[in-house]
Amino acid sequence: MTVDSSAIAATAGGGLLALPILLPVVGVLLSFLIGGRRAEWIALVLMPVELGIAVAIACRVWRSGEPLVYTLAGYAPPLGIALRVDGFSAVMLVTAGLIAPAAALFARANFATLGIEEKRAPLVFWTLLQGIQAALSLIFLGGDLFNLYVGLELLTFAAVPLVCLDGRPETVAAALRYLLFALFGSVFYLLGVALFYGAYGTLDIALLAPLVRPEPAVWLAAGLMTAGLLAKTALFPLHLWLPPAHANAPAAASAVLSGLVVKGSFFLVVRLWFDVLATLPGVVPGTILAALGSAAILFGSVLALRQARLKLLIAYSTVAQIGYLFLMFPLAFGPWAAEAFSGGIMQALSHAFAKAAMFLSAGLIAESLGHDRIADLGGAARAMPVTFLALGLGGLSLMGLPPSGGFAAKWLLMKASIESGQWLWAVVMAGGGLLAGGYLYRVLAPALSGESPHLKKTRARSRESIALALALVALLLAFAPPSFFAFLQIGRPAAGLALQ
Amino acid sequence: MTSATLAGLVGAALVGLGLYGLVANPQPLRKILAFNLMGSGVFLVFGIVARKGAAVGLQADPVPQAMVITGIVVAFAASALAVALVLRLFEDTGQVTLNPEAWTKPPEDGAEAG
Amino acid sequence: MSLISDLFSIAAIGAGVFFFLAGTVGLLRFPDALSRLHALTKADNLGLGLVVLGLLPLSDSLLAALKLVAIWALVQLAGATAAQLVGRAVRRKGSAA
Amino acid sequence: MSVLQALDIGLALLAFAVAAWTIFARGAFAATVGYVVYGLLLSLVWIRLFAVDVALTEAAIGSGVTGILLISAAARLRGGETAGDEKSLSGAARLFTAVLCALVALALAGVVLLLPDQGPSLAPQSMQHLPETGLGNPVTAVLIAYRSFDTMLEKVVLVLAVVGVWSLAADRYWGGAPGEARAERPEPTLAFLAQVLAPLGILVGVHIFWVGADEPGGAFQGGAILAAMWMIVMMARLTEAPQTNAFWLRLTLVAGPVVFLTAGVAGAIFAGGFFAYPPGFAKSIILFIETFMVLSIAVTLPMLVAGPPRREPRQ
Amino acid sequence: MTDFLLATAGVILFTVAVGLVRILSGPGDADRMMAAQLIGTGGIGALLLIAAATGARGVDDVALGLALLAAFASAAFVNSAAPAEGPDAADGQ
Repeated sequence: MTVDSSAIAATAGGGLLALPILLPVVGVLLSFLIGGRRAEWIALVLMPVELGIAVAIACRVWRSGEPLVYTLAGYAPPLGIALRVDGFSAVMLVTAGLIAPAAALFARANFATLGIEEKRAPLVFWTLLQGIQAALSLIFLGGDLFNLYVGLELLTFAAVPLVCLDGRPETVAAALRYLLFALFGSVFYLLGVALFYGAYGTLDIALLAPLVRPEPAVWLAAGLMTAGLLAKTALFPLHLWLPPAHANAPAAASAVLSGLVVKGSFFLVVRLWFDVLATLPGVVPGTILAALGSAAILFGSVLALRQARLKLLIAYSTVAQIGYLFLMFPLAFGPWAAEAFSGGIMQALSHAFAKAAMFLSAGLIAESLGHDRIADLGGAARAMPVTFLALGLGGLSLMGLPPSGGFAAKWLLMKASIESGQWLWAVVMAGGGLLAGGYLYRVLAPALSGESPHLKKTRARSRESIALALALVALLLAFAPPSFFAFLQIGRPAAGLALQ
Repeated sequence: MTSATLAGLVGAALVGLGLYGLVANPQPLRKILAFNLMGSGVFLVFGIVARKGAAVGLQADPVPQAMVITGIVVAFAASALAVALVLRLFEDTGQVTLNPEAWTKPPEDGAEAG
Repeated sequence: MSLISDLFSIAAIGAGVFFFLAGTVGLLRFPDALSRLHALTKADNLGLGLVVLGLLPLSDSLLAALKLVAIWALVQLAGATAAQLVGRAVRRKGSAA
Repeated sequence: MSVLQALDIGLALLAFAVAAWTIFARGAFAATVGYVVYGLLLSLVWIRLFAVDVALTEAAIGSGVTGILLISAAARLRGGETAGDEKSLSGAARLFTAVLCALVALALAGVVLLLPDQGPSLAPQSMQHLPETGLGNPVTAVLIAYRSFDTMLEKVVLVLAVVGVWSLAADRYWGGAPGEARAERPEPTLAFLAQVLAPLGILVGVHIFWVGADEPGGAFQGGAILAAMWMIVMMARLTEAPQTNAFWLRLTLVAGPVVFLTAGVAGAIFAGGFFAYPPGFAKSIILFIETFMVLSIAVTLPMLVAGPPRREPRQ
Repeated sequence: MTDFLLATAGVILFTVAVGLVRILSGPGDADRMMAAQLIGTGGIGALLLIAAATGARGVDDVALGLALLAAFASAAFVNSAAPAEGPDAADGQ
């Protein structure tokens, strides 16, 4: 059995698609080789270029109204590997292109390399940050399931060492735990890849999709890959690794880990169920995913309420917010499918910006006060108003209050769940919003009252404004025009109708 | 039963064994071993897929074979990183544990956890 | 010619297998760890040597035959040095743990 | 054929039994030894699957170098890893886990049995395009031509792994050499072993790399053997591990991916696409790339095993 | 001839398996290390016989690789065990 490869035609000039992956790879290699005093500079030069390329790719997708495809090495799938970008991946590419440089600018104060001799933490940070960028670009653009496996591994290897950059034993333990979960996820994902290849002889997503039938090999592969990806996304009950890992990393790294890295594996869950398995009856698996998501929302929020440290609270809120991402799956069948899909993506975007803003703010708070104990935050907001504004605006998005991207996301998801008659998810979302309000109140209420504490460090306006800018983007997402949602649907002709 | 199918069955059993070791074994080094076993089980599934794809004079489909080679190298790198983490933890604290409760205390108290 | 070389192969390989077997029997019967291992090392190396000897007439090129001999020599070297290394480690540590 | 079948079944049972030992053995060191034995048996299984390239990789990396890594770690950790370090699972949780794992294994076994005897295959396409690459070994063609993008990125994974391992150094040791400084004399037996093995091993490693273009073998396997030789020379203290801030070391570590990437980008300029090879030059370019990959692998694997820097850098 | 080679390979694997049971159970780590070493010898013997019987190409290189690396596990064991050799440096907590 061979696969007809005429379905894959490379788009002219699609070579652009390779650059978001190759440029950060160049950055990684250069930083490692000559990065002693230049790693920071290399990253800061390359990142705007990468953002520009991401925007250019998005514009081309916008103009053409259909996905772009690029065939690597001149061998068309199934033998070769193709890169593919649709509306969703273009948006994620731009999001990563924005948040990574924001984290980089923020990190300059902690990891400066200009003009001093090579030091451990800065070199590792800049090298791995670019590694994360390369991995995310590959995950967003990859069109081949095994190639995506390599992307997942790149992401793991780049993300794990960032967790224990400061070398304290508890961070090393957190990194080890993270690594073990991630490796479990990789192995399960890879097993699914083997089964897909064994069943259909191709791993190219576009070629695979029309071949997939509801048969045992496919169900098992789908189950294994989903379980593996959920472990990497930290969906309840596979979330155990996330809070210690994200809470212990340096602030800039936490922002990238919580805002972007978990979205990488989430993105692949979406790819798997909406593209590869689009022809499968997905209501039951979707409902299971949403049930886990609901449990994550309640469980993560309640635990966030009980945390004593600000960074741990924010990390547990990530566990909860990841839950929302999975509510879109059972709603993706029927006339409300597009709404649910847009809601899910919107949640991914707004959480990425909001959570990055919050972790950066928390980092500033911890640096200025010398601790991040919630009980001792009294009056801190008076001393650092901009920082707490960023924290609060990010929180607004987490709660899902207007005007915020989080509101738009939850509104869309809620509408879809009510229209489809699946009320339960709407109830969970409302409850999650209340709980989020609760844990944010715990932080903000004492911070806004009482005496202004003594700051150990003067606050840096530029770093505050980075956090605030990210929070504002999360806010601005609320005003996304309908054409933005139309853009998200590019490359998703089957969405909704064909899924039934 | 062909030798390929047999290898596939061994692969399936290894995945189950490795998964059990990864979840049930408390020691990180044993978890790393279990991960490697599980990985080799997955590679064997690739192996049976390759063998069943024997055609045009080739005894096995080269594409899954190449993937296994890539996978073995990546699994080694993962083991190396994990081992480095375990050894670092051991050097700093004299013990190796993933138990989060042992880490909420300051390191000097860590030794009496267990 | 082919018959003679086949018979030679069978005889040598059969003898090699006998030594492998004998080594294992020794393993089950010798009392203490070190002497057990010592005996087994010798038996197995001899066994492999005979198997290689038996396979030599079956190899299709000189390079292949050379490789066979090299494999045997390497295993000999590995067995001897490993026994010495591990043995010394055991002695240094006093009684085996 | 029945003898072969019996042998296959015996081999499968043996491999499974050793694997089970690795999981259930009481001591961590015993389990690790079990894993090394298992790696050897696995090479035999791969031979029986007619995947000789994989068998070579498994022998060199899966069992050989990974074996060194894990045995060293287990020997260092002896006494430190006690089961009391962490709450073991309760009996019920253990049973639940076991049932769950058994279900996964059974489902997988069922699907494996259901796979058709003649499955889908890319073997015909691999052979059809083989002449374009100038190679004779289709596995090498997949790795360095058809799916070269995977392979290049996997080299980057190795670089990131080195960065990750080094990142675990203490700040004052950054740039220094890995491995503890030991004053003791080289173990004479080990030194002898290294002196005999290293030249032979280099020969074998280069041979396996070189024949990889047409026969089973290739850059990974050859590089891994070379890597093992460097490891034994370092273990015997005939040479010291290099300083991690040495430019030549870093250059060698990234040489493989850098050359691969450069060739890939050059492909976009001269051959009409990223990672494409201009017709007629494919084989020479592939061998050029592979040469640097062998170098990088030969240096990367020992550095990954050596661990983070442990000595202060010398100027 | 083929069957004979395969059968002998099987017998060698069987003896290896018997030895395995005996030695992997200890008592000491050094014994286990030597066990692994010996199993390597048997495994290489079986590999050579299977290769000769099935005529698969390139198997001799696999055996060569295995033979080259045969002593490595023992070397790593001795090498890493050395620093912890003090009275009971690594034992006890």
